[in-house]
Amino acid sequence: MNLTLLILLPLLTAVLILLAKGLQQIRVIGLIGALAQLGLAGWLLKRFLDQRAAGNTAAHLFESNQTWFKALNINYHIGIDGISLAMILLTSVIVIAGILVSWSMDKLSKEYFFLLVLLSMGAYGFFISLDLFTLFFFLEVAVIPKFLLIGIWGSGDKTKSAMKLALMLMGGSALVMVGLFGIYYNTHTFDMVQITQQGIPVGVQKFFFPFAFLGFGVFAALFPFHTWVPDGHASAPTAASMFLAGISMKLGGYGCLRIAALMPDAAHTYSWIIILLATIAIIYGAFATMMQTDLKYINAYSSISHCGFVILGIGMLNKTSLNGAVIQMVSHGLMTALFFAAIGMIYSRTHTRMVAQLGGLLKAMPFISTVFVIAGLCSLGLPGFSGFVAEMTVFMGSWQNPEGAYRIATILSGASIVVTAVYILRATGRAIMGPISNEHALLSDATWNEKLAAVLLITGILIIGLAPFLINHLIIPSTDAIVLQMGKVNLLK
Amino acid sequence: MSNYLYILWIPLLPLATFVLLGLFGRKYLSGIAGIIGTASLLTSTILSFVAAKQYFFVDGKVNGVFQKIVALKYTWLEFSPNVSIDLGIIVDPISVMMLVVVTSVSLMVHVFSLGYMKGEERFATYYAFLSLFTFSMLGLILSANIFQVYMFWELVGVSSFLLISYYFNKPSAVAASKKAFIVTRFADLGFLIGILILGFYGGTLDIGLLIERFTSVHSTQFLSITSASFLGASMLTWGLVLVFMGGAGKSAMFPLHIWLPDAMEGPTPVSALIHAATMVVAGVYLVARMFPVFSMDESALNIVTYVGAASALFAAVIACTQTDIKRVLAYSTMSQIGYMMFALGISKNGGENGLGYMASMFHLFTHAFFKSLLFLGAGSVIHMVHSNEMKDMGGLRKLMPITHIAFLIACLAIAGIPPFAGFFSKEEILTAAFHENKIVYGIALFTAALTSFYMFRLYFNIFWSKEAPVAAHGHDDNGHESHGEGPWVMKLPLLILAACAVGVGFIPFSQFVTSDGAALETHVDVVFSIAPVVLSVLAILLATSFYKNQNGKSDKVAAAFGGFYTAAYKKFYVDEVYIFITKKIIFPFIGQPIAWADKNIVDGFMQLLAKTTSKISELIKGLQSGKVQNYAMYFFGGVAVLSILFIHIWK
Amino acid sequence: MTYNIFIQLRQELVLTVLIFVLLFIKLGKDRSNESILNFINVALLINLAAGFCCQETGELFNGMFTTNALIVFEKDLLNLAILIISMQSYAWLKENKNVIEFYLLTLTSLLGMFFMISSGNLLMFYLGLEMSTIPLAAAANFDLTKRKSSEAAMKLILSSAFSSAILLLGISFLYGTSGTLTFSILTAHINGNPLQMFAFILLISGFAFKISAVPFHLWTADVYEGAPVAVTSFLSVISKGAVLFTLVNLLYKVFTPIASTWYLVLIVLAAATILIGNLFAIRQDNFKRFLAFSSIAQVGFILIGISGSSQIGSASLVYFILIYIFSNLAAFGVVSVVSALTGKENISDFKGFYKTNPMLSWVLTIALFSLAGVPPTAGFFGKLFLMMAGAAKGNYALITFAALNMVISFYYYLRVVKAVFMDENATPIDKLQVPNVSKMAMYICVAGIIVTGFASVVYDYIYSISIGL
Amino acid sequence: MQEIPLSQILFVSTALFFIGMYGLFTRRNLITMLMSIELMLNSVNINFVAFNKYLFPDNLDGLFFTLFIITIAAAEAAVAIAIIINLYRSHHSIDVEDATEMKY
Repeated sequence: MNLTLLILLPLLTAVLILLAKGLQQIRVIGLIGALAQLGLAGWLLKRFLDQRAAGNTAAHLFESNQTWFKALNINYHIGIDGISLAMILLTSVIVIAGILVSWSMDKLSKEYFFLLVLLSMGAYGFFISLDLFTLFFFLEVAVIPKFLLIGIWGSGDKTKSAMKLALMLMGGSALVMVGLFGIYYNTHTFDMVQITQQGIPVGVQKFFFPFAFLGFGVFAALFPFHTWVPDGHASAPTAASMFLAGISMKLGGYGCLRIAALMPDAAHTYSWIIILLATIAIIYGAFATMMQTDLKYINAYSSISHCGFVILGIGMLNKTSLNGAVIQMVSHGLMTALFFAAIGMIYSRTHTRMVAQLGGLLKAMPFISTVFVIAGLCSLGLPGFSGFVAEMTVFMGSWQNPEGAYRIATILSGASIVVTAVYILRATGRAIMGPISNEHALLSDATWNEKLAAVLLITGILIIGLAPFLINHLIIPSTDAIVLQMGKVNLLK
Repeated sequence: MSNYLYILWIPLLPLATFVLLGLFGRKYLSGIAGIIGTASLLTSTILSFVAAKQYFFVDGKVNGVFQKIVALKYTWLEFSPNVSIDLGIIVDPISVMMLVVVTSVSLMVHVFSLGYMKGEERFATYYAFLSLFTFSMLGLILSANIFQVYMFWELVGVSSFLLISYYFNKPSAVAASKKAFIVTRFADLGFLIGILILGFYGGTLDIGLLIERFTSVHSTQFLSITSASFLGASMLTWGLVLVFMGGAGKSAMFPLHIWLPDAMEGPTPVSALIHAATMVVAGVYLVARMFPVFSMDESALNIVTYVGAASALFAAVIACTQTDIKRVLAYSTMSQIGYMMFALGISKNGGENGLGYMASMFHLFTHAFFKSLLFLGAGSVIHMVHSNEMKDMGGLRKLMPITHIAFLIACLAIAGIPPFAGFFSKEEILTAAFHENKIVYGIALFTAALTSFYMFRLYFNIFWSKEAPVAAHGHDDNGHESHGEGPWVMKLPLLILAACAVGVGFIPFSQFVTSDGAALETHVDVVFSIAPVVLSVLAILLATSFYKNQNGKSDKVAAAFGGFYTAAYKKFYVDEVYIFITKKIIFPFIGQPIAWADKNIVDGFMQLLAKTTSKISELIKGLQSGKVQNYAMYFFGGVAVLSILFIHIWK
Repeated sequence: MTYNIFIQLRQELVLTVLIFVLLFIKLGKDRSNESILNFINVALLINLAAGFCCQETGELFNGMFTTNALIVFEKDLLNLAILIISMQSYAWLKENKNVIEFYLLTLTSLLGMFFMISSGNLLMFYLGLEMSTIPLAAAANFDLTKRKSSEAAMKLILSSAFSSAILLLGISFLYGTSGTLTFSILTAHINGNPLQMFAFILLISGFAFKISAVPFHLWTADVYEGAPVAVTSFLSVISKGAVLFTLVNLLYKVFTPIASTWYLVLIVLAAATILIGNLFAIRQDNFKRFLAFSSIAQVGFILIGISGSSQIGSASLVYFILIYIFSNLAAFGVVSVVSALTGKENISDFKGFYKTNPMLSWVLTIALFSLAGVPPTAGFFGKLFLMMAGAAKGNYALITFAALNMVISFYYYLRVVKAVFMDENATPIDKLQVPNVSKMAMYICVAGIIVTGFASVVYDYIYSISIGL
Repeated sequence: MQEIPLSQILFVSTALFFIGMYGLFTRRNLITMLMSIELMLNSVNINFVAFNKYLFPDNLDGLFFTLFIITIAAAEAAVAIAIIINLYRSHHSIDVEDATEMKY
């Protein structure tokens, strides 16, 4: 099984899109490509589970390692473990959904779909790479498409948002770069596997961990580097918002996880800072959301709050919390994508995202409203949806740290679920329920492609929410490996 | 012991109904949705009766003690070895008892709704939600794992939310649903943290194991949790109190009760099911479920006791002043649940001292029937007059005889007049209170009197006081007939429930449901029961003289009470306090500052960076003066600086 | 061994021959510009090919002229650049009546650079330098009628004369302290006494002037703006590249004894250059001026790479120059076509450019991204490797500083992209008829930008032939 | 007669160099500026010759260098004057202050 296919397939799709003529061809090609990606990811999953079942306990499967820049000892080293596989599956699902919701994008459609596909390619490459250089490479590959997508097809103050997003993300990756150099010159390799084996001197870790972690933190909307999130998401076209929140922010979380795994000592040293920032992000994001009046801003800020859980899980540095972080990444990816999809559908019909101007949509567009409500319920962590599983796992993990301060952090983060309930229900109560205005009463419900996209994402959410043991089965071995290698395994007494 | 796995079908059938109706109901099945829902629930009901028979009369008892049987245990989400959420089915007296209660009441409501909700646009959706609720409630009852309880706890909450906001285009209904969900959510936070504490020290989330570990005084878990303390209270106390907080939220105990009266915005059958019979007693059930652990911690039990007692009295007082009949019923519910709570609080675990526990469960059992009867009765009244206000009613006894009779029976039952159901259960509670705690006994007694008073105030205001109003006749805006009491599907449940309200009291409850499973001998002491009965009768007579036919007496009395009356009428301003905290404190002092800070400080800092950069570049542009001579000078300056710098460094 | 000289001097000889041929064409009866240009482009192609024919390491004229694989490769790069430039300026030269003069000047200057790169002796170096500078000054004035053009030429000739005076002073002191002009002997006499240090700093200043490092950069923007686009691109790519090659050669081979000092000099220059270049680039509206400052910032990054003073450093430099040729010339190519066909040279004129000229817009965008160092373009690799080389010294404060400056530079490159793609414009530049030759040149550049990065063979080859400290 | 020490000659050349620089910085007439640059170059010439004669008399590197400097200076001057003439055509002045169109 050659993982490079995951990069080549989107590349091929992109090229074909460039050659295609007319919206119809383009979107069909895009959809086929996306389906192929999903198929590939699914097949990968099957192969992965088979191998594990066959007793292959290697940390990374389907590894392949080619020398790239011999002089600099840079290798093209790819391979996946459970975590990356989960991320890959997430990406493939969101890509399909994204292409489906932008089915009728007639403005510069060729470029639009081209960039979408390019973005997905970046994500895949990022998740499969085991070499810090390629990791960094793909991290930045994903930035430019975002800039163009937001700047060209966005709404509102789009160029400003696009610029802000691009610059802050570049700033983040600049920090990452410095961190990577530090690692490189103290281990003479970029290869994560090798680095894990030979370890990094503690002093070096302590010096370079902040660079790398904060750098990725910017991508993961870590407080106080989250300010690109609201504007970026709000200005982006629907599919781009879905990709941003669903995939790109996960690049950050994933990167933080890997960095923490590479520099365990530093991670332990700084964990209190990480947890502090995460807790602030959770609470602060939640309260900031409560004050928003624009649906997209509501979801953007809530994303900050939810991604805080990812960071919190990582910061707590034990098996359960790391599981929680990973599940939360997947869950939040699906959930927020669904949310943005619903908001996009509403916006494309009512041409407003202001909660105050909406109302009673449940009457005019029951399907979309139901989707919206489901996304909302998932976001406030209702059992049966993925959000519950993820958040509870994070809580459970965090609670395992007996230190009082960590307890308080956990309780505070827990308190955010109440605030979440408040803002979700306010938005739902105003926009979906209540009396409907006359001009909205006649609007049409979702079309087949929108329905398909929503159903796809909801299925994902339900699979995790109803059968969490499946995803656990996938990721727990990997997190175990990480935790063992970090030399700190916390279990309940 | 034999296999109880078929119990699995009892919750699963409603779930299936929910999925079916939820997906296709709206389009294809809107006609027969009600039939489908009722049919599937009927099956569950039968199954649960079968289960009850099997458990209580066939093989539940092993040498005189009812066993806890875990019929199913499936690891659903594993946090870490031996700490996991297991989906399980526990079969023991209370769970079986609750099975019967929930299924049968729910069945009644399903049947009643066939008539009551007829012609609604979202008829199928209604039944879908109803099934969802039933499923969640059953799941909650059967939970063998405390986290499983939490999950279904949340699901119950959300289905209640959905049902309250069923009339979604009515802003008041939406507001009420929001309130209900958020308040309970707040309580659930406590529940969650309680779970985390217990789970952390107990090393498991399985209720059976938790009880086992925390009840044996020498187990390491018990020692660790009691030795660890925070703010002077042991972690056990904290855990239990927080768990109870969750229960208090769902069961609308003071001060978390504010959502219950508003929840009456939902369709009346829903109120009958959720907000009278089943969901609101979940809190009581939870405490009962964890009771052995509670019994290990005196202070936690005291809190339960006094919160319960306070709520009972508080609600009863308010109930005397309300004019919306459903609100009166809501407060009476709250008051009755208060009864159950403090009954648990004063109880001990096992043996004679377990009387309170038994009584509480008994009252829960009886209350379910007569309270749902009251609500359904109120339902058919409202269905007829299209109003919740007492002033729009009166003299309906001729127009709706069956309802009248049923309602009267229910009132007598709740007032605790022998031989109606309420009498027996209340009697047990009072006995227990009398033995354990005189103060609580006093409160209980007084509350009992108040109960009879406001119930009959309600009764007379609806069915007597003035002559049959003409306004009630004719067509309502929905266009369907409102002559008489509606179709038989609405009468039948009333009759059945009325029968129960009379009959269930005679069940020798103490034989079946006790704290330790062993049968308990109870004796109805005639001398003891004189006091409460007499009091109740007096209260009824008072109500009669006030309200049987309109005379100013009641107003005079109200005037006499003056400020206290208005305070009670305004529900003692608890809502206002909450609104003050949220609207006046949290929003302006936490939310808005943060939103502002995010825009101006955090983001402002980033903006500032950009601005400074461009500002600097603006400032230094003079460097590029365009004069070639300056360029040469800068050149020479550069040379000079470098030479000074590096010849110096070189030194 | 007599024909050896021809092999070692082959690139210079081909160039010289070409120059003389052009002279004769000039004397002969005048031909159509098209034919001349086609002939020249073919000739330049041959010239480029000549570099690859056969490798020969050695030195001539007792050490005055040295050559080796690296030097040959560097000259090939310059040849490639001149070829691309000449193809791109097709549209501009087609109408011009002094085509041949243009080539005479530029090619002579190129020849001078070749000698400078190969020089093994300060005298030779000086001759090469001047031979490359003076024609450029004339070429800067090539638009005889334009005010700006002559102003630019004036600024260039005066300041470069001044700088060469400074440079010469330095050389004279070096000579005074060591008594020799030959590099190989000079190294032994470098002991870093104050006068020698002073001499060295004067020398470095001369170089810094040529590569326009702050604070010796001030002529750059004006000259770039005033000179014709073709000359500007020549200045920005070729002369800069040549001088940098020479600089590395000098620093790594000759001034090794005072390496610790020149490392400090370099990082000071680098920091200043990056910062000032960025700060000025933010504000520019004239495209050539903008590119001038951006190229100044680029030099800063290059200096960081050189300061690494390792084989990676020099290799990364050559690698970066290769990529820089592609990226910068792609950008200049678009600008030159636009300015030749419409006379517009401002960024604000490019608003809504994408609507009318998608192809050119993409070329421009890719070029700018490559300059900004964004993957998957080659610029990413080039810049990253330079930074890596710099980081080898463990000076992470500088690296962080440079990394954050990359963000600033990112801003102004994106500004152009924003103008091209996102800004609304009532009267965008209308659809342009790009000559095929220029198109070809752009395609070459884009191909280079995309391929060079991934093709690690290129880097590995450069690494194998390049020198370390 | 006793010969002049190197230091004095170097003093003269340095003085010459800075005089030239001063002229370049202050004079506004382009031709004059060009002449001052020539002064600087000549001071360098003096350096070379002096070093050659006093320190390394055995080979003639310095002298040759001087010759080349002179030649190139001439070429430079030629081009420069051509440019200045062209500047005069367009600006009708050879005042350096008038040719400051491009700035910032």
